[in-house]
Amino acid sequence: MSVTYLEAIREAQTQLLRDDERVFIYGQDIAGKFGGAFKATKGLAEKFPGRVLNTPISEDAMVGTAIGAALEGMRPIVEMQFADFSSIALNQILNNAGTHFFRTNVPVPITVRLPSGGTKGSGPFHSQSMEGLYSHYPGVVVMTPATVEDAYTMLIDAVAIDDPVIYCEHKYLYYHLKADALPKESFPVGKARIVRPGRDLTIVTYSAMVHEALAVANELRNDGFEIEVVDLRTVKPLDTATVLASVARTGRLLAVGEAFPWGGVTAEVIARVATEGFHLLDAAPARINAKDTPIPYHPNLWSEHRPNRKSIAVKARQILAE
Amino acid sequence: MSVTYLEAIREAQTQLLRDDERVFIYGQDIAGKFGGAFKATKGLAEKFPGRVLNTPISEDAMVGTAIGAALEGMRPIVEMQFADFSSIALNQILNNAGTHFFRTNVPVPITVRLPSGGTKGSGPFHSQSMEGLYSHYPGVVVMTPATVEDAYTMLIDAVAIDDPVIYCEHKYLYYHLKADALPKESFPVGKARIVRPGRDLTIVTYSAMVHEALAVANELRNDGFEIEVVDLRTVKPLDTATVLASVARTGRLLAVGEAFPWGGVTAEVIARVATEGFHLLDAAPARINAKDTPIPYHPNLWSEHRPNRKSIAVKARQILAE
Amino acid sequence: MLQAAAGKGKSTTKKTAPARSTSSKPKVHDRYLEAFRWMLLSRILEEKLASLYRGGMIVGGVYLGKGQEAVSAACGMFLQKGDVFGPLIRDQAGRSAFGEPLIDVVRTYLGSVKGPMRGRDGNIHRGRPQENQLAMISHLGAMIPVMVGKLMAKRMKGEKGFVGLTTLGEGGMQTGASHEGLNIAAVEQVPLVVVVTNNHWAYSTPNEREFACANLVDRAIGYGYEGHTIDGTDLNACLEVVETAVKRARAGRPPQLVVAEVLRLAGHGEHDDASYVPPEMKSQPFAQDPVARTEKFILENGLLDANALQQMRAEISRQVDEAVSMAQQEDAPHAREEDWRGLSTSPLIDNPSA
Amino acid sequence: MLQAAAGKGKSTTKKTAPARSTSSKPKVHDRYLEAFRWMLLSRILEEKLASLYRGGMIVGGVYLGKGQEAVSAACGMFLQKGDVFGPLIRDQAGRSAFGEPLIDVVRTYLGSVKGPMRGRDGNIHRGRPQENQLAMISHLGAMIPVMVGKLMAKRMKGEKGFVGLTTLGEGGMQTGASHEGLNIAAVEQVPLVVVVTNNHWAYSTPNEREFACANLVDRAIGYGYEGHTIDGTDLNACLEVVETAVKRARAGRPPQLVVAEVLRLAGHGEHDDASYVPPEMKSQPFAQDPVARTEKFILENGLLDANALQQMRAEISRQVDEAVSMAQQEDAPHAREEDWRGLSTSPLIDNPSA
Ligand SMILES: Cc1ncc(C[n+]2csc(CCOP(=O)(O)OP(=O)(O)O)c2C)c(N)n1
Ligand SMILES: Cc1ncc(C[n+]2csc(CCOP(=O)(O)OP(=O)(O)O)c2C)c(N)n1
Ligand SMILES: [Mg+2]
Ligand SMILES: [Mg+2]
Repeated sequence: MSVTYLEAIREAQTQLLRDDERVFIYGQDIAGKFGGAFKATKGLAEKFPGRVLNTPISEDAMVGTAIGAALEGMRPIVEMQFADFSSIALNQILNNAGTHFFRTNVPVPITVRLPSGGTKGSGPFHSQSMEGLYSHYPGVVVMTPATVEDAYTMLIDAVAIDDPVIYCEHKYLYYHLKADALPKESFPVGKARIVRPGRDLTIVTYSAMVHEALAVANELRNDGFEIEVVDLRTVKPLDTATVLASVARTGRLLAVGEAFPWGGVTAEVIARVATEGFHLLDAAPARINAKDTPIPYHPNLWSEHRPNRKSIAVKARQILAE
Repeated sequence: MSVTYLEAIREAQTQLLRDDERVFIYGQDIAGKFGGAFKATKGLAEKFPGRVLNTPISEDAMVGTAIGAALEGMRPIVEMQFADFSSIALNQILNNAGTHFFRTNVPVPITVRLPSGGTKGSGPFHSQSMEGLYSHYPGVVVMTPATVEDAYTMLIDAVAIDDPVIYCEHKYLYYHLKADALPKESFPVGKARIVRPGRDLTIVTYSAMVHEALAVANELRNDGFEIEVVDLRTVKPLDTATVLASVARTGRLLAVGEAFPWGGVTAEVIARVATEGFHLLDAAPARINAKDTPIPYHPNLWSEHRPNRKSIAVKARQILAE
Repeated sequence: MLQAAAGKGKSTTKKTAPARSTSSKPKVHDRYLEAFRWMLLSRILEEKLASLYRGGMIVGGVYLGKGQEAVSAACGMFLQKGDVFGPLIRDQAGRSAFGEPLIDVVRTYLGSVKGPMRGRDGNIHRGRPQENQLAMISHLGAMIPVMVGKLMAKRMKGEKGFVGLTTLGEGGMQTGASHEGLNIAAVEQVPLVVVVTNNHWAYSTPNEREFACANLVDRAIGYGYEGHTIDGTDLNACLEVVETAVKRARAGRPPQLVVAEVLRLAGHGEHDDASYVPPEMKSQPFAQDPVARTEKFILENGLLDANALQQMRAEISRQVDEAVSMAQQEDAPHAREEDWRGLSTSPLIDNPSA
Repeated sequence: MLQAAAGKGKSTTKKTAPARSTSSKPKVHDRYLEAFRWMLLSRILEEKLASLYRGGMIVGGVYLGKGQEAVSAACGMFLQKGDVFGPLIRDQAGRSAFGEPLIDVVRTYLGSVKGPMRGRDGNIHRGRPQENQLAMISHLGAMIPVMVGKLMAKRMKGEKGFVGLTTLGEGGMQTGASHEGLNIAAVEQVPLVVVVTNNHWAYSTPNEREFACANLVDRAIGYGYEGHTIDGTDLNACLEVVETAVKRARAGRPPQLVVAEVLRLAGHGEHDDASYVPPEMKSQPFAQDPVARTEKFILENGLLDANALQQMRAEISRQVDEAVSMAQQEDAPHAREEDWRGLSTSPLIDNPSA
């Protein structure tokens, strides 16, 4: 038996609905036989009547409603059809959910699922990676699972957390990524994971780019380089300790992210290492992001717009040569 | 005669309306005798009938309307009542205005004025600094004037630019900052300015924090330190060359911003210097931002939430001691 | 506990309270007088806050409900234990009627650390989410879907007979958030009452730059709501219409939209002299002062005599003054004692380098 | 230039074209046949695109206007030079009627670098802003205020007699962006027609989970619009109502809201089998195929005979095939030749370190 990343998300939701009557799922086209634009809730509406609900095209109200339900003791999961449409809900997410605990001492346990990242031919409005926007503001936890196992356990964790969680699931991984089985135990929430140990260079990344980084690590092994790959898993909080410990071992840092280049996760990773681990660095740190334009539609352009194993490998070799 | 930062903004708008018939101003409560929540358009509706227009409370539509007018050859200026309310317009700003040139080859010359930053007792929804959110995405220019002169010339520049400009004006500076006269010439768009030369430490900052940095530079001069203060002026594009040249002189970097700490301008500044100017650094760079909570209402809390000359001085001394 | 602030605990006492007038319709007069008391409390409290504001004693701004007391009081009065209230900035009367302690108000304005928001947020944003009074954010319209979610959750939990009431200004009706919230409430068929007070101004912006329909109640049909209009200066009308709307929502009818017409009888906030309001407007019927109008009705109909009225006023003033002097002696928040937590889950608090 | 795609240049030719039928009402029949031609072009073109999609030849998704051709064609037909069109995803008929060259469509779908979006954005997002055809973003409702701004600017520039028409699905009516845009249009009193096509589904979501009013035209009064409804499968009705609405807007009446009822006769996109549509719905009156219905009317009323119809079909197919084979020979965009500019102002392009 094998489980895809998407099936892991569906399975996590199945269990959450089964085990916790406070959970319901709210989103566009998630109910009925249809089960969501990506089928993340396929079958759930029938199995759990009244708890998987279609909404009008009203992202702002979807999140607002979830906030209200959370204040009344529920644990709503909101599915955005694409991360990109959450821009409409950004005000509810950051200014309402994200401030409520600080202001009133009452937390808002909502989980907002964002189908994120680029896929072929999806263009500027169905490809975005929004973790940087949400992480910049206080009051939210931002998860970016890279593996089938994490997709599963972190979604269960997300719903258990009393604070708002933005759960960024990567659309490219939905079908491409498979595991043999779902894990029984979860890695601690908020901790980064060293997915491949090394000694020459640390690549810090998350979500789909973890797999590109691993491919580069494999490739460069042929040249005698041992690259350590750190999967952040959660970009806010960002597990600085694990990153610093890795850089302490390798002396070199490359931060890789699929989002836009100005600010965002890679800037934050480099800023933390430069400020807190400056003397650990034997060479200038570097970063690779998408280009600073909207995400192009045509696959020829898209595949160059985002970081890929080729561009990561080139940069990694540069750092290693320093 | 003296001119405040707010008067400079009003004067720039007066001239723009007078000299360029494509310009109109669109916003809440900006018309009539009232002239805006902060009076930035006081008197202009009477002077320029039909060109300073009150809108419904509809930030999203305000920006959408400006985009349409810009496509028809106008040069609209949108005033948000507070930067914080632009969260409602973020989708139009980033996904519509910010993508239009790349997608269609037709630029969108709108200027969105954001009364930004903290003032006493304004709380979580009337104090935000949003330059980091907007800069993260492609397709927009983000200005953060720190002086009366820049407030004036940069607003005129903003309207002249064919692309969308987010003009972040600082509310604290409105009345507190005065100049003798308005300048005849403007500093080049997109260039940072060394507002105080030094040799021991570079403080890179922008907007209201420039003045805090200058105060710290004055204070530390008594101890024999010469601090160079770089005012970014425009945070996107970010003038890396000027920053690097300064760090080359001083060997030390402190980035200061009033926004939230995760990502944002200070992370981007440090990431650029660490990646492109690593060998220029004689000590670990550092940054100071607001705290990672919503902006508190009570002045006792607010004054500790934001960076201030005390916290900047402490950090500067630490870096200088390294 | 200060009496005028006794709050929702009183939803039962309401029925058993002795008639305060000699009228032959004690129940009706009772609630009329109760409403008036909340109106008067709001007026006196706000006058005090305004004077403290002028004296520089207030942290932040002061936004008055002057002119809206009748409709606001009505909003709080028909809600029972288990119901939810989502007030906005001009709802002091409704907040008090719903049960907000007077001391909460004063503490917030005076910046006491004991206030419900502990100095972290202020004044009109205050709320008591655990007592079903939502804590508004500034972005207008954002609280409507929050109310919808509260009501959906109650239904999911099997509660019955509850209702939610939320208020909005005519300006706030134009935000996208309001629209999405109003619509989703109807789709979910939650027991909701939305009371929109058209006070003819959104800050300095008159109706004609806000919307283009004849009356905002014309929005009701397009959302699938039942619509009602009221002269918001007429307390009897306010009580009757809001009561009807609340009853209908409670009985499972579609969401209810109530539109009340008044004039904002103060500046947008106390920093604003409202000089943009044309003098002619002040003699329109909707510009009547509801407190004065109600007082007149009470005297003319002998519900209370001048003496009793004067006593009520004095009693409320005393309560307000007591609350103010209590709050004035309390500590302000201190940055050192603040734990600066943006999340309730301590291990997940991020520590960006400084 | 391919004839069926001749476009807005034709707004004058329209009046002078020779009658194509023997009817005694040549003008009416003329435009009926012209509309039918756009409908047929849309249908044939989209069938071709769908088949290319199944063959894996399309970059991205394919979203059909099947079932909406009559109302969409009407949307394009009454616009003149200087008017503005803001189409959405199911508006191939209207786009063509407004003047979009057929080759533009095909180039975009086939990923030719010569397409109007040069591979940077695709398919339904294509537009020609300089020819007054807006380039939609995905976020539903966002284009309404853009249209308002276009119209305000034209008025400011002193233009006269222009009108803007924009379309929306019934699902898109529920977004905050739509609300703000619809309202601001009325406040600004721009000459706008908004055509909402209720095709009974927003992707897989049925009407009852989208809104709760009887008919979305009930929103008109609340915005201060004039409202119209149409059977969107009846071409005559579509032409008459849209013509009236456009005329009224052009004459300075308030904005016009037209709500057409149809059934989406395809999946949401070609990836979707629409198995959630209950079979009963397919026999409802609104589920008629407008192309078939129009064809039947044409034959029954002798506007064209079967032969002429067949010729029209063949001619359009030939044009579509020509365009496809032309676009298929064109280059795709190349990353190396792309200048990766997010701004038009070169000196202001940011260069974050890589
Ligand atoms: C989305 C949003 N934009 C702007 C503001 C700033 N603002 C605060 S109150 C106000 C006027 C509100 O008018 P109305 O809704 O009629 O309420 P009133 O003040 O008249 O009671 C404005 C524009 C806001 N709070 N929210
Ligand atoms: C704000 C927003 N949320 C979600 C989507 C994703 N989406 C694309 S089309 C669609 C359904 C649209 O339904 P409707 O407006 O009725 O148009 P139709 O497809 O039926 O023509 C959805 C949900 C979107 N485009 N915009
Ligand atoms: Mg008002
Ligand atoms: Mg539809």
